[in-house]
Amino acid sequence: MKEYWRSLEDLLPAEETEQEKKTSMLLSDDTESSKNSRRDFLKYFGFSIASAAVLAGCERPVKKAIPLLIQPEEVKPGTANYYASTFYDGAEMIPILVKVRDGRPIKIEGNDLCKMTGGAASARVQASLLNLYDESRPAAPSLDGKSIAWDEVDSKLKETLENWDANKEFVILTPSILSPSTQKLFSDFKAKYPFVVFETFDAFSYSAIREAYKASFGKAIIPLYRFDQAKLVVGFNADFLGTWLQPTAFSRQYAAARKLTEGQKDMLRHVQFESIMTLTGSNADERVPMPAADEAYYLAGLYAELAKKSGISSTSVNAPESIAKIANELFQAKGKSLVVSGTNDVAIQTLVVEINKLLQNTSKTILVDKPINLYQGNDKAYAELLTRMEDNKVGAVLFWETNPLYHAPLNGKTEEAIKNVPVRIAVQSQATETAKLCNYILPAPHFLERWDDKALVAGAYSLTQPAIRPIFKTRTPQENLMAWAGFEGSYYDLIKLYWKENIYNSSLAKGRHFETFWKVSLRDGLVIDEKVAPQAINYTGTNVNQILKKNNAAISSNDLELVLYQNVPIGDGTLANNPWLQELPEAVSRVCWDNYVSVAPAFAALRGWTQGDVIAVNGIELPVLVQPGQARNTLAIAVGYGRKNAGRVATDLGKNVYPFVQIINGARSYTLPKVEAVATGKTYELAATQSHHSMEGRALVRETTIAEYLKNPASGNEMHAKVEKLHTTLYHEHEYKGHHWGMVIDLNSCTGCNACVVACSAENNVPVVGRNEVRRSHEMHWLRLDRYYSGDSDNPEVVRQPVMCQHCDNAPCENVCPVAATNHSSEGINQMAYNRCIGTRYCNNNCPYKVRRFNWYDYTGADSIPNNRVDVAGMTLDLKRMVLNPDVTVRAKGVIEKCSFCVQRIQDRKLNAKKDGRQLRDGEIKTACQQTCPADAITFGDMNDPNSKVSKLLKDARQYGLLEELHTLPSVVYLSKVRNKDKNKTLS
Amino acid sequence: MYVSPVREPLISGEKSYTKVTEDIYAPMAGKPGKLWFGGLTLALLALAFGLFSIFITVWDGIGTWGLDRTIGWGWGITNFVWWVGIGHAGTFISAILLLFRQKWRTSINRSAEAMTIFAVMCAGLFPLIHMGRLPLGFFIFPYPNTRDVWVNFNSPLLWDVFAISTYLTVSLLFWYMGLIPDIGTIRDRLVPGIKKKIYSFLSFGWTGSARHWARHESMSLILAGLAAPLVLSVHTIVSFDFATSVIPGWHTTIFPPYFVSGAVFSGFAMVLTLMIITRKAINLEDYITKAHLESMNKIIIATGSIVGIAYITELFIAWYSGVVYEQYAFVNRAFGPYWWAYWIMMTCNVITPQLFWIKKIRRSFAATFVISIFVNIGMWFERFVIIVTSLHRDFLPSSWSMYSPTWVEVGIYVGTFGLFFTLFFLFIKFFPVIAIAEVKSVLKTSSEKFIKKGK
Amino acid sequence: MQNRTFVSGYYLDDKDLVEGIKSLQANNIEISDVRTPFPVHGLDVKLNMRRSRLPRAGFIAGAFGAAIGFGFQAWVFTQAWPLNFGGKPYLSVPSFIPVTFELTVLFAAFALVFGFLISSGLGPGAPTIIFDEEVTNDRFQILLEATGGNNEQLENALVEAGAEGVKRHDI
Amino acid sequence: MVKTLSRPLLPGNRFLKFFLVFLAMSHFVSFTTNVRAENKGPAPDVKVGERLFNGLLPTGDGSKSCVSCHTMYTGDTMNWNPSALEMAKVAAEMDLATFKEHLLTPTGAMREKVHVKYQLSDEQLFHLQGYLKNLAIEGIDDKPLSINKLLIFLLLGGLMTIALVDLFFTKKISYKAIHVLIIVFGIGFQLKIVAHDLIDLGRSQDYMPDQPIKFSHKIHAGDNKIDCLYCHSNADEGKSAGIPSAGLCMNCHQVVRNGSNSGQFEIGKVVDAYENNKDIEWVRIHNLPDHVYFNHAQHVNVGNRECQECHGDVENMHIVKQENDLSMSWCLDCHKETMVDFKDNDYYKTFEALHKDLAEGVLDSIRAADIGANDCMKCHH
Repeated sequence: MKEYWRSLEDLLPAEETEQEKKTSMLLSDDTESSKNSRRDFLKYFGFSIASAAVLAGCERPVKKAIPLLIQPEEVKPGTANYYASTFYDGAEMIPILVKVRDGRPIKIEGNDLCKMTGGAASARVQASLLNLYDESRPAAPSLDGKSIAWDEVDSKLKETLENWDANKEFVILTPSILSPSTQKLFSDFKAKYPFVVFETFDAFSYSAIREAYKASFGKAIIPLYRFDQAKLVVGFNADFLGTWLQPTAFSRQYAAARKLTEGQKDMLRHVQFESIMTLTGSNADERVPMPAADEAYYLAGLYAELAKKSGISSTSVNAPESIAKIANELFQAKGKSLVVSGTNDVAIQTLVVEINKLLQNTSKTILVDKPINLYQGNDKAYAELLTRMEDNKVGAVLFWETNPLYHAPLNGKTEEAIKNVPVRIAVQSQATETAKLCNYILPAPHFLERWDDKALVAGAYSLTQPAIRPIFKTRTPQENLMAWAGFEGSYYDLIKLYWKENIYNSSLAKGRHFETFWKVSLRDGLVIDEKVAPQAINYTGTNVNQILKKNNAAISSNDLELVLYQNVPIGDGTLANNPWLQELPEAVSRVCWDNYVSVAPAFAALRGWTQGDVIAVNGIELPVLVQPGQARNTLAIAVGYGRKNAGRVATDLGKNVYPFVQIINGARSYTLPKVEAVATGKTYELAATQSHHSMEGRALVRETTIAEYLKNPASGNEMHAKVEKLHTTLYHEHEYKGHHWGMVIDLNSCTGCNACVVACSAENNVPVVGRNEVRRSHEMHWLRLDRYYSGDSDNPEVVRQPVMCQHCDNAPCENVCPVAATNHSSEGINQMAYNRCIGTRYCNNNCPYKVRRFNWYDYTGADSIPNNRVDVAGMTLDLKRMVLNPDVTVRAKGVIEKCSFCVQRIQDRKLNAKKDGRQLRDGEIKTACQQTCPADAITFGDMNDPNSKVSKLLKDARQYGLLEELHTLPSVVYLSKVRNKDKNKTLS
Repeated sequence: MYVSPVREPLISGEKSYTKVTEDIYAPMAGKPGKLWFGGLTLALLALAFGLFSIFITVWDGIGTWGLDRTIGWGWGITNFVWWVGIGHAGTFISAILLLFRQKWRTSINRSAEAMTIFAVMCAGLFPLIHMGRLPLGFFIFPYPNTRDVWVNFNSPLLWDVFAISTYLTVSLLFWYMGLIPDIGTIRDRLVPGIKKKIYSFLSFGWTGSARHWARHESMSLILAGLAAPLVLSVHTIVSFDFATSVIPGWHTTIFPPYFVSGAVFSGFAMVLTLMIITRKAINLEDYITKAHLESMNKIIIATGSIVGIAYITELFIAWYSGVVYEQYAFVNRAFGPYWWAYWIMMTCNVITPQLFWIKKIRRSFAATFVISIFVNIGMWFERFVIIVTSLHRDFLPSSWSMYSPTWVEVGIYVGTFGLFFTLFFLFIKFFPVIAIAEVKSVLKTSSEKFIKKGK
Repeated sequence: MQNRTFVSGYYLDDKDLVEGIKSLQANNIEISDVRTPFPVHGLDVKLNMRRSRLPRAGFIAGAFGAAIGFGFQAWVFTQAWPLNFGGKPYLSVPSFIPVTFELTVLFAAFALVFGFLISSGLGPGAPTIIFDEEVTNDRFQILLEATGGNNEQLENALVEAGAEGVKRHDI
Repeated sequence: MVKTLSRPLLPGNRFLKFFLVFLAMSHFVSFTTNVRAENKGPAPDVKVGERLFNGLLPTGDGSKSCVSCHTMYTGDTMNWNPSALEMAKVAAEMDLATFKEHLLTPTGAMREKVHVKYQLSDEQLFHLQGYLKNLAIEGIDDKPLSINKLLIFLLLGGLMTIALVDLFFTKKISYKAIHVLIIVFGIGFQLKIVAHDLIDLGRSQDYMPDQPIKFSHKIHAGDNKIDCLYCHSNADEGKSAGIPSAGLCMNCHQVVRNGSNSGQFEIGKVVDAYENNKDIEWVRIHNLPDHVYFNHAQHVNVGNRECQECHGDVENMHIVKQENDLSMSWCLDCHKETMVDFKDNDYYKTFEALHKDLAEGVLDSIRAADIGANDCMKCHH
């Protein structure tokens, strides 16, 4: 168990100036916080060896140590505390733990008390930490570009509110509010100022799902999906492992339902129909490329087939063959199947709702009585709001962490509407496009700096608590409303009061007083009220035949269609100003730092385009990326790029395609049925981290089908036995007398979401190198997800393999280092002493896995030579340096680095065990990648302990070492991949 | 005398001992010509450019080179191996040919040894410059320190450190010991003055005493006996850099002999290239004759053919091993993205030297000059092929990448040419290019004059 | 400095020199030194020079180098700080061969060169007396030391022995 | 010997800088004093004040000079009296009357005893305070440098050059052994200087900086026998030992306001910091490079090491100095010798093979290095 600290609550009420001072005091004891003290004398004297020696020494700065005047009990210098909190960026909500060291958050991890995520976190959750230290965040309130004090803001806006023209609306545009306390505040605020109108705007719209449920069930809900309860999942353009709704929770359910360890033999089957190659599609057992335009037709066909089987009369649709086949399978898996679609189209979503209803999945794999509170926005309502704004019915608009100007420009309509409102207020924690149009810019704290609460579904509450005092002169948005309405106290008091009055009840109390309950809740970060009654909801039905009639034939033609999608790292673009996310390779294409036009190979060949040719799609010029598996006439571009006012990293990076989004049939449509694409003759080099996509017939990722696996668990992995038989050595093998660390990666679980990569970067201070360096294959990630295509390029199978240092017991890299900078530890770790390394790169050459990374330039500022820093993302700014993990050395220029099995974590947990005088428990040490993995694909532990999970997995017949025939004896072991498909039942 | 009359004279023209002295002393006596100054200036410019490139490398980092996460060595180590290879001719000629009592070595060994030393100096630079942290380069020496850390004696790169530094030291000693009598000769030709004093200092007090000669001969012979295996060991150890690794295309037992013969091959080619120019430039046509040319070209055919056989053996073994990685590596060499490098290597190293089977070609200075340049190019590409094409596509296709050098890498290479030629120009100005005493000692048995007399 | 007198005679061919030496030796005249522009084979035997001890010095130094080289590596890897490199044993003898060999050669080479220099009294800026600068060109010179004013007798002997020119040197 | 770690890079440069600063300052001072003279009557003669302070002018019968107690620099022995600069800062705040009262009729036992003999005229007091005010503004110059190694180094170089020239050219000395000796000795000594300075560059053994408060570990840990862990409680638990907060000091000093050596002056600083919310900027003595991870808990708590093993006899130090060089070999050597508490701590049950060896008598004890204390990544990660 981790120790969850109760938070900085005790220190809370204090003056602002004092707060800043305390923060700085907490920081100043640490050498990482200032660039002046970041000097490495060995390096320094090395460079000036001749002169320094003769001149009898160079100046060594005097290091000051400033203790806290009054030391709070829980703050111990050099010891990390964990605070439970909640991540929510307007898209996903995940309970987290924030690791705080010497007063600054340095790592986010999933809260393992949460049953939904089990301690997992997505790449964006991991990376959101860096947005806290974003130097481009609005730092102080301003009015028309001039700095202004909070008092003045309050008095001015209070005056505005009190002298309001009752005929006009005061609109507050919020993202979907999950916080019950905030909703309470909103209703109180509205009670005080009745002219205030709260509207919801989601950056990426899911309003069609709510509309569809409204049509069929009478309530505009998004239900809770349970992929783990399904035996067959059929996805239609739904990237539910990457971006759709709750990808982290879904990944966990999906992976759990597909595991073949611990005696599980039954495996979820997943079929994906999609126009572009999504992360989810690349994980599917079978995948059918489908023109986006025909999705409604495919679903209509599916509905008609299923209706026929269920004996319900409906309009007949001549379905494609693959649909007929999958209908059979689905019908057999009635009540244990799930059909989902990711398209924001009411007709499509209605069909999906009805199909699931036909399959009796409702309330089995789709819990309509437990709707989730995400994505409450309604695109029709937004359109109406714009009309009201244009009609001068709105006197003021407050953008509460919303950025509609970027996310839904709607042909300039949004901009005109905003400009038509006299008072425009932006309450935002990040720089946004919309804020540029506003009079007032009121900085809000980052979510790690503020109090809040969340309820994802009724009865599941979680708390957000600050892990650091506000870095800038920010104020929690809720407190703005409280100040303007003249409510007493702070937002914290309000939350506590709300919890006392509305959440605290006898079943949760378990005999505890509220204060105790509150403290326990803060410590755990979440409270589940099992007794909350499910919402009553009844199927009312809708006219499906009308939809079927409209979509009874394929409409796709030779026209080019364009699909706008969210990619895994950037998502809707809200957190785009984040170097870690920008440098994170896209899950399928493995390209970073740009968006591009994905083109099907056949179509690219037809037009004579190759990767890097710049084409103009309806006037937007972007480079081509040839994407195997994409539907032939589909082009695809990721949204979230081309920010205009986002800060140093994201501004003008890629192209913005949100202007293509229109409201069609009451929902924002991310598909354009017809676009023009012409070559421009220009070229642009994409920053791709992988350029070769075939495994070349090598047994790197070993796979089999479920049928073969059930016959012989070692199928597909026959080579392992052969290699084991040849296992022989002239030398005696070294003995590992205590621990022998090992890692098992289940390739059947890994979905390739890349969360591990960001977690690793955050934990291990991996530098960000920027687009140009990635182009030159200089990326520094210690952990990468290799992705290979096999088979037909029109619809290839995809395999993935996370590769980090394999910690070979016979490591080829160790032998060749001339200075002994890398060698083997007594616990089987391939250790790397950065300070000894002279940078011959011989080890990297001799590494068959190519997992070693070289510091080509001074990326970190740790180099002693001045004026040679390569830091496009501003990672060496003092503010961003606060994110550095003080337990991990910041590597200097010219040094090799690589995965260390998170040795700092191993050391820490070992020390804890020693202090307690007990043996280490299995699972106590979790590497950063393992900790965050939503699919639970990574297991780490002691191979010398026969009872450890790792040792047990090592007995699995699917177990093999990467390139084991080289006899490197890797300590990282893979479990082969199993596809749930059968020769007898296949779609194509 | 006991010289067969069919044996071709090695020294043409009517040479007496005095004439020999005069001929070889001549280029040092006069004021150097425009050609010399022009050449030296050019070399110094190249050297300056190289130093600037090194400065950029150390200041900004190895990122200024075209390397990446997959290809850790490129031009730098290619040049290193190439220069070391070139540095093999001199000591090979003076040591091994001395042991074999090959008289034709006397005319070329001095300059060849000088080239060896200069080439090894150029070569030795690269392992230093290619370090990411050159300022901490001293870590590679096993010196006692307060960290209690020694070095890794398992690393071929460390063996290189010992091999190259020993080779340089021993070559230098060997070369200088051979120079002492000749410096004495120069000293005695000079009029009293500062120059004479310097040469007197450098001559180590040489008098030509029979006692000294006896010891000198004895020492030379044993030193040759030591240097002979040393020459072979140096490129063997350099080949270990690759042979002991796991990378397909590197991990090959054939490397040591293949590298050594390749080194002698390229070394001889470089000696020929330079000697053909030098003999013209400083009028040593009588001393470096077609007979020398032919002897050297014969060695080039021999070593070139060994190299050719090695190439073919590699291909065969790759096929025969049945290892997919190995097979792919060699198919990729010949038909992958760097096919051109492979075929340049094949053409220059395997095909062109076979022309020397034709007597007319191997006795032609012009033809030899052209072919020797081809061999130099070919041998550079051999190293490029081994290093870059093996690395750029190794085990995991996900990491495959491409490499092209930056101006900085090219600049450093140009800089080493600058260093090499700067030293060479200074050498031909200040030291006798041909071993005077040694030529004199074979004059009776090998010169045209004496052989004719013998008839 | 004491005054010494030498008598020198030179030849223009090594064959004549050898003949000259024979003739002088026949007359029981002790030859102080013979100076030649290049090594003349067989002179060492004729002049009864001691067999050089350089090979022995070289061998001993080489053996010493080998012992140091191997011993040092073995000490570092087994005593000073045994480290596990790629699963190799601490005392991985094959790995030690290259460095041992190089040190053997290095030590032997130094021993030979310094042995030669010291035994011959040569070195940077070593003092020299040159009686005839043409010795390094084309003259083969025999030096005889005159003891007790017998220089003329020696001069005659040299002329008799076929010397091309005879000269007296007082130092 | 006290090592000043902030040694200048180039003494010459430093001198030049001082010279310029001195010029500028003296002009500035003379200018300001002139202005003051016009406005506020006579200006104090700083020079006279300085002479008084240094005892060059008599200050009273049998009285000590000011500087003999209120020293300019702290040496390697503790001087409990406020330093000259601290005095100057106090004096600069006072008007002349208060200054006079403070100086001639002081309160506090210590000052009463010492100051009683002072006989100073008002004019002298005026000059003295002027000097102190001046000192408070200008600060104290850096401590003069001791003999410079550079000079020795260059001297040796010169000597060797002369020896070389004489050996080959001038030949004045006929015994060559002298040349050889000079050169061998010179090179040897130069190498020694270079080697030591190179090693010292990353080191700071014997580092003994002045602290903002004359806190004596001897008094606290030695005489009063306060346990180390009372103040540095984090050493048992965490990575760093921790520097106690002023709040912790006040646990005792709420009551103890009079120090046995320094009276109220030094304790007053803590009280002042605590009450007025001021930071105390202690100077770190034990610094490790960034690439070294050291955890106190591992050594103090798990390893049961005494603080003194690394930090020396702190309880006998008035001024703490760095006892050991904190070099890597120093760490390693200790790891090789230190025995592990193998039997009592259950954590070590993991090492079954070693337990077997112990039981069978193959090994008699387990040292830290035997179980991986000297693995690179134990400290470098």
